[in-house]
Amino acid sequence: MAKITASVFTSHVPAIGAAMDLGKTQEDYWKPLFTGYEYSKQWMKDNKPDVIILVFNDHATAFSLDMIPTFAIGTAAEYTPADEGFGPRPVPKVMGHPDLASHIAHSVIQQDFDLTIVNKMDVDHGLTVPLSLMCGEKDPVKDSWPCPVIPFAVNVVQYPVPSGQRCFNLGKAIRKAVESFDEDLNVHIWGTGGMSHQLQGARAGLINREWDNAWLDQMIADPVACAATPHIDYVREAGSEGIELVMWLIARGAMSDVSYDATDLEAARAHSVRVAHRFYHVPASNTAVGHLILENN
Amino acid sequence: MAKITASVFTSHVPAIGAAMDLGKTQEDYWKPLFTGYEYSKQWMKDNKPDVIILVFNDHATAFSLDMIPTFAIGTAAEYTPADEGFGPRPVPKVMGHPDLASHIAHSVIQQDFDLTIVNKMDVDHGLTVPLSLMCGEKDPVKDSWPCPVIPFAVNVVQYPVPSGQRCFNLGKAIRKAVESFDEDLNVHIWGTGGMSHQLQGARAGLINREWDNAWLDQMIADPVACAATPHIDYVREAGSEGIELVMWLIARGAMSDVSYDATDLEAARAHSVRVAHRFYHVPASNTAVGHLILENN
Amino acid sequence: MSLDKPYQDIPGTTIFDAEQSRKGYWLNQFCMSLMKAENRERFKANQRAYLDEWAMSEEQKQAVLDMDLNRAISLGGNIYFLAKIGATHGRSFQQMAGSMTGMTEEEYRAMMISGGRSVEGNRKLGEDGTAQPHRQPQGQAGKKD
Amino acid sequence: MSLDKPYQDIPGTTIFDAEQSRKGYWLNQFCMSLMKAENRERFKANQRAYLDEWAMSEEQKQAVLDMDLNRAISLGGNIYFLAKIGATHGRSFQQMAGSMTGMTEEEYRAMMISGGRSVEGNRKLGEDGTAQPHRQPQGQAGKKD
Ligand SMILES: [Fe+3]
Ligand SMILES: [Fe+3]
Repeated sequence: MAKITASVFTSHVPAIGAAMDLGKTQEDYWKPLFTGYEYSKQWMKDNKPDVIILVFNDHATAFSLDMIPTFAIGTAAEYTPADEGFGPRPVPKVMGHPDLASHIAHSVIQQDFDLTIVNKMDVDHGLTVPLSLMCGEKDPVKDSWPCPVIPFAVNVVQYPVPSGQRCFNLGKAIRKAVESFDEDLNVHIWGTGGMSHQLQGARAGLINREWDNAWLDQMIADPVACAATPHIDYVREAGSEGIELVMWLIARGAMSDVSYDATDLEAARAHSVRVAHRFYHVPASNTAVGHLILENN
Repeated sequence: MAKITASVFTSHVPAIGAAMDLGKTQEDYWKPLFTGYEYSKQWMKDNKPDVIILVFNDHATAFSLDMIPTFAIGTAAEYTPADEGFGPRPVPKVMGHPDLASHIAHSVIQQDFDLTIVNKMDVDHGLTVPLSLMCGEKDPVKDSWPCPVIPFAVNVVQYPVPSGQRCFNLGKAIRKAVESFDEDLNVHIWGTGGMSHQLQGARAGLINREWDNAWLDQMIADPVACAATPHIDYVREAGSEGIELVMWLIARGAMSDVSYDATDLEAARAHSVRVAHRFYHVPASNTAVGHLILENN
Repeated sequence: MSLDKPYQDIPGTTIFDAEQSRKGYWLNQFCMSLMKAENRERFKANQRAYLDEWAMSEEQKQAVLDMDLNRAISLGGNIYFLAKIGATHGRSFQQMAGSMTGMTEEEYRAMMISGGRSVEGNRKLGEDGTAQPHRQPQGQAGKKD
Repeated sequence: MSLDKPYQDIPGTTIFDAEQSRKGYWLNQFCMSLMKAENRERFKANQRAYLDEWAMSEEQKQAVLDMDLNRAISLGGNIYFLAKIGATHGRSFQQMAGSMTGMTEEEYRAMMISGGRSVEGNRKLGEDGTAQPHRQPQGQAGKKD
């Protein structure tokens, strides 16, 4: 049986990717940020997953206004890093896991989540920056990422975006799907984006350290309450692009201490999550960077 | 306030479009079929809607395997009839209703339906054949369809497809959305596809007149029970392509005698639907043609 | 995978699920390309050369060249995609559907006019309806002499 | 439309909803075209001519030529789409975001390094934070002499 053993949460700021690609990680501006991920890179080696379900949002890269899926799961064999306007990032291709991805799609759609299935998608910084942060610099040709990745894209660009509650429930459905996959696989689920940031208008540059950390505390300790955070709170408190945080709730909802339905209540009560690592830093470009690793106990 | 006043149900067999486009409607083979829609054309004139929400499925036309949305709503200003391999059908362009469509998308996504929003889509026989049947022959240049249309596409091609129950619940959500639109609009909702047919394999040509009519009886009189029809029943009893019938449940779920939530229970009980017209014919090409017009009382 | 796939016991029926879709990805994408008039012309002018532009298996290409739709479906093709090949050759949906049964065009058409294929005996594998494997091919077109 | 849009009372913030999206459709699709290197070259060689290929309003074109992102957003642009124009000109996301505040690049960068813009006074229109309309432009870049 496949099993989700850990969740990873991290911001996915494009400038972080650029800093890595241009060898700037030891500069004064960037050093404190990358220091916060030293633990994580070792942790990835010590806890190598067989597959990562990587929840991210596309930033007007693979999806134009022609078609905007609320939730899209990638079932392709591979994904090319996208040209976002500067040329593609010099990182390895992302290999998919069509079997598990199709299985999840099948199961989650039958649990009444109306996914879009995607077989062709270039992946932007939303997906590749978290991989770089957790796995370190990789040569685009000689190296590869440590394992296959299932891209799971959430619309947080054009309103209405899905609610935190919907995302949290989706996480539960994904865990249920993973646990019904026959093959023994160690699966990680990553929630990316956030934390507080606003990239537009007179309010650009908004950062809310207090709110971010209170939200993180609650997401760890009382995810059910955190999932109920109204949509407007994200925008008002964490900036218009802070809404990306709803994606973290998908990963959180997939942990074993959250019951996915009535049959799972007892089991969920018996589980707890362990905070393996937590890090917060301001700024990376316009953004507050948050990072968390949770392990299922 | 906008209001759904009627629902129309009809098969959307491509050969019906071809028969109309080639002037064959009076031939022996086709005459009985088109006679069954005489009432409907007059009814359309007498009950002209301001907008039609037209539920259909794309048949590998606008959506390839690159991206397969479970539910997609068109918010564009217009849609071009597609070239499905014979050249486009000689019928007028389909004008959209971006305001109402965007409003429905907004409301329905907030009711936890994970729609894909589509702004560019050629529409195939699934959408244009029902328009032709209900409105008669139209010159592609000199004529136009009687009103704007909101295309609502459902994946019934690649499994898993949404369940009948999910479709029925979506219909409720669409009604709620329409009724919260400020402008006074007379809205029709059409469910298309079906009835029994199978287009593949040694079982091609399957028709199940008894099952079709029993399902129709139940859909009219007891839609809640009909919505619970298990997915496998459609395939086994009505053929692999008979699964298209789940789309009829979206239109049925949007009628006033179905309560959309607890606040609407009393109101729904006070409503009934009137069967304005019912017609069934075998065959059109490979398919059993069913047709129904329901009015809200 | 332990997903419930209750649709696998129906005779003469292949459900196009994610597994089939993956198998048939390039076959179906090739079919999509035939929605453009210029591609239809190129395909008709030299089918083999056009097929060789696609990452399809040799078996898939042969099924297309032979217009063997049952074979194409078993190799991951979906009927709505495959229909574009038929359209390119000017064949109707009824001709294509009929070709999968072993009947001649006339036989299939006659079956449809007289009410279509009965569901009796065709609900599950192991019954004795016309669509069961032991009764193929059904008509004169598929008979070897 | 009587939909609840509670996000309209936040200062200096435009939420990209269906209404904005419709207004900005061609502006944003133009931006998407800049994801191809050859289009970036053509755009840079003659911005006006390239813009004239798109069904954009004259105001939208002018906002692009002026790199006036606030204006572009009010005309339906979305920042993730508009960022492609910045990328084409070699500007970072920080430079683009900063340009909307009236600050110089140095001022904005300094604000971010010292912890970013405070939310205090910036939650709702009518408070007195730095993002409120009556306090624009915020920095030296936007000051007229
Ligand atoms: Fe992001
Ligand atoms: Fe159909």
